[in-house]
Amino acid sequence: MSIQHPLEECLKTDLATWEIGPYDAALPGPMKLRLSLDGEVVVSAAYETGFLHRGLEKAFEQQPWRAVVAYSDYLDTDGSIFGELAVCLAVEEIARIEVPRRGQYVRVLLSELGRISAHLGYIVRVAKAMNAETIIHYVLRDRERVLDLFELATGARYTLNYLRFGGIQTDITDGFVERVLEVCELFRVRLKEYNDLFTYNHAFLKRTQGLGVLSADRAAALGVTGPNGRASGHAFDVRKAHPYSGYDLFDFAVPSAGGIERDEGASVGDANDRFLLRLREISTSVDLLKQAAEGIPSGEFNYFGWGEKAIIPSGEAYSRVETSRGLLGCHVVSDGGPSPTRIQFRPPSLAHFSAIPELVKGIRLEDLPVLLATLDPGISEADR
Amino acid sequence: MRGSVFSTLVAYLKDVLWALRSVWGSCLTAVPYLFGSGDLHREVTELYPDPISSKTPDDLPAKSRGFLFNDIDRCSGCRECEKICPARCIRIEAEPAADESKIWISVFDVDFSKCVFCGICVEVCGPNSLRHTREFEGASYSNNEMVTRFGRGWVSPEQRKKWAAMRRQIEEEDGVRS
Amino acid sequence: MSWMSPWIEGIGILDSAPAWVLAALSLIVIYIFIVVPCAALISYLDRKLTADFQARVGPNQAGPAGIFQPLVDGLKLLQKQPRDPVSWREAAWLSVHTMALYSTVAVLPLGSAVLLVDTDMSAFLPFWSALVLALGTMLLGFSQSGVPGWFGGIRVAAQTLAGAFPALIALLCSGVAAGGFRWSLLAAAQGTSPLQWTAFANPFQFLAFAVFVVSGLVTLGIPPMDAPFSSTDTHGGVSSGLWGRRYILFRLGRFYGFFLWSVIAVTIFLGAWSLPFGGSDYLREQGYLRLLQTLELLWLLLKTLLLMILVIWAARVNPRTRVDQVTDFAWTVLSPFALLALIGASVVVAWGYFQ
Amino acid sequence: METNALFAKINKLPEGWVLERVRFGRSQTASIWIEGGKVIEIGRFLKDDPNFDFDWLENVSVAQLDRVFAISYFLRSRNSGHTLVLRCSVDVPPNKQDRVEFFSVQEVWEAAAPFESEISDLFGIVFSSNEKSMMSALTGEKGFGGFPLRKDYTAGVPLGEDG
Repeated sequence: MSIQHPLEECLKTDLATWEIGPYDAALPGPMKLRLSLDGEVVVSAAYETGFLHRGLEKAFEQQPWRAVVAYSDYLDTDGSIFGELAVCLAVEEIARIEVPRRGQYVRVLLSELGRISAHLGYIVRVAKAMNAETIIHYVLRDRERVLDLFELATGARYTLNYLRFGGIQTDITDGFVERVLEVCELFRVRLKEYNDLFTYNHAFLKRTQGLGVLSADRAAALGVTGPNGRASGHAFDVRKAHPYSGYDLFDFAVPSAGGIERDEGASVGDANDRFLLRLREISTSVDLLKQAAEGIPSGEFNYFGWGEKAIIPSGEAYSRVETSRGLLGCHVVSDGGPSPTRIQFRPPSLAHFSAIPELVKGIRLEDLPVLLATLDPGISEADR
Repeated sequence: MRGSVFSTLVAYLKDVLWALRSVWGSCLTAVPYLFGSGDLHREVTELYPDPISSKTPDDLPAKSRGFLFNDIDRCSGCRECEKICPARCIRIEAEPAADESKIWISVFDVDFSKCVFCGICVEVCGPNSLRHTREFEGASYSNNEMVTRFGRGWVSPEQRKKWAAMRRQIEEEDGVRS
Repeated sequence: MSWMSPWIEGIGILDSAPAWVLAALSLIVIYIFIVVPCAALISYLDRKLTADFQARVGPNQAGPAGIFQPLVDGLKLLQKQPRDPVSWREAAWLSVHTMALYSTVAVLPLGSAVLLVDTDMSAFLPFWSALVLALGTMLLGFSQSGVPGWFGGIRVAAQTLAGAFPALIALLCSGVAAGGFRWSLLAAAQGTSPLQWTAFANPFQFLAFAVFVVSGLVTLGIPPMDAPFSSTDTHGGVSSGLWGRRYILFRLGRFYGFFLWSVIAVTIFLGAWSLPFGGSDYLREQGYLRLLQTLELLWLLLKTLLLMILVIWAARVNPRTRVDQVTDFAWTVLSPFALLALIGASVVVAWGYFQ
Repeated sequence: METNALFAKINKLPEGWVLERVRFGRSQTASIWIEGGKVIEIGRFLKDDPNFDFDWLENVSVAQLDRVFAISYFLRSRNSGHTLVLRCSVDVPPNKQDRVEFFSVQEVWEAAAPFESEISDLFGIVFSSNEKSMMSALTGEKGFGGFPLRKDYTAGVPLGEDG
């Protein structure tokens, strides 16, 4: 029977429990986090979601097919193009429609712009968690240029409602392609500025290196995809694995994280790698934008064979789209009726949520906002 | 052992030097905003409504979806927009017009506190009477002010009697002439 | 009461007043006419400069170019609804805080003639006031109900202890160069032109100056090392339960610590208040005492202002560091460099003697 | 093509496992119907067997086809890239408030946990090993008052009242 050392006995400290949420500056959105803290070190955490549940998938079943695309914007308004694209691809697969080449190119253009705008929002959230104010304003200023492009092409800045089954609603105005090329040049310059200001900043490196290490097999087991998965070495990119909407026509390298020059090495899957990967994704998206903008063919932009009553034949399909957070799957079941039987989304953020209790163990309380910001679980797409 | 002490010292000094260089580099990136000319120095935020830099509706691109406008004369009262609206913010009440065949749209309310500006109603509108303006300044202090009314208003019973009287008069004239 | 005399010769009742009344009066005068206006000026400059750094417009509603913004902020906080009676824990904070704010004004060196306390140990006294301020802030943290306040309080204690040691050592370096810790001695050792300032006398002194300023950031929790007051993880930490008048007191305490540290840094490292081009000697000979005091004060405050803006510039650009990183930084980087600076400075001084 | 190879391999599965084979959508994804009871056994086999190696559960989706819940497990093998859809069917309980039991595949694929907890909140299909519900704030009396994604869900009527 080991005798408890008297000193340890009287110094035994109880764990402090602290329930954060549903609204808190440390959290990426309305969710609850029950922490048990040993001093400033987090011992364990449990999360609770559902605060942003709007019954999106129930709403699909009560609206005619035409309104489905408008609803899919609200899966994740930060990257509404991805929700629309997932639904459209699935329905086009059921109805066996071929989207004209120009429509596919515009979809690629808007997807990459949506990815850039989502990653810029990501940088703002990480900087906000660390109180690095200056880069927030630089990034928001540049994000305006991307949102202006959305408004020019589709009429709205965030919730575009621009894709239709079979292509896009209206053709893009001629000035759009030139302005996309302008934005590509802008971001080459700006990325360098972000790096000087923030990425190579010593305080930033110290705050993120070694924080919340997600190993490759844990990422795979939990199903973490997208930048978070790639940062942990689970290299899976839907644009390469299951090319959709003409992505196989472009050659681009899937960005993989590696440490910054100072300690170049394989990516460990910590917060710094996740952040770096988003920056590299922006430059990849800029290359893709350039290729798509230069190679866009003219001609038909939408499949017009719908006829008066746009009825989707009965059937079922599953489409995959690479969003800024990972693999977004969309399972559509239709019974040939006026409205869909079931539209189910597989959001990438469900896996990010399930990674939180593991990653949070053992970190300090101050790192919690930074970890959650770099992991970036999308609350609106996880609760639907 | 000696090697390791020396190497840790070098690594420590290198780390400190790297820290200084990177923090100084970050500080320097903010300097051109202070003194530089050109687009870096220009403020991005503005004192809204700033007469020079604030965007007015016609600065916005052609397709930008602002508040709705319904040209009630061309509206056929088919209620397609009311059925398709995802936010269910359009309310239409109709009643027979002066002559029974035509329709009199007495209420056509669009509740802009619920509208999400998705634009499907404009797409679905048959006679193209409903369309987006590029207006975006619609803030108001109370919710019921946000409801825009395009309807022609309910027909009062006296009005109906007057119509009936006019119709009878027209029929008498036709009867006399034919 | 030497420094007050040129101002109050004419007024009858003041001449005959006992010394302690004049001392208390002078503290109030210094407070109202120097510390609070500086607080307003710095807070305005901070907001305007940060806005410029970040391509923003900055405050422009209150008065032309928003110059009354600090005043308006104060009024806004003042009209907030007062809270229920003070709990005994908060009373402890209030007393320690006001004591730290009020009594340490006497220690401020604000000009060759405006030296209320000029003893051999006078350079260490503001150091004591920074520690009392930190103690007050820690008690404030503990007086908050709930976890955020407690963590804020513990963080304040950790940072202050970690920052105190290198700050003291750096203080010694300046004393070594000047040959004593009396304000007048420290100021006299530095000439008017920057080359004669202690900070630029030799690399070791410059290192001591840098260490002193940075350890000031650590001790007082000035951004970018403001983990105890961080709003993202602990809702403002120490000040999570404060608003209205108490919040003003807290903000004033935070500013006062920063202001005090910068004044000390300027006095002992950056050529205290000696007016350029031999101005102070000329004025003293001509006997324009009042003009001398005001000009020296303004020159000192200008240098303090520039030093504070330098720190604000670094704070706005860099992310906030964690508490354990700050304390590691203080112990493993600041302290060794402080010792190195001390050894170097004393060697230089010793070399001087042997010549 | 990939689906034919997959179906060829599926034919070698032991008897009685595969009830029906279906290809769906233009990309002809392979899907097989299996009995609810065998889902863990077949799942573990598909995961461990070297020439299937479906070690990643991409998605669990439930669709109510008039009186039957069709639970589809979207499997994916990480290195070969093949995908397969396992389907089981569960009868919808007559009373709209009753829950229905089903087996949890969490021991086979850990990624199933969030999907199963969500399905149990919205459909009322309780997966045996899943105890905590993600949306406990909403699923109580004051919350949905029933299981929203069921076709016979009447919005917001508290459980007790409508009998």
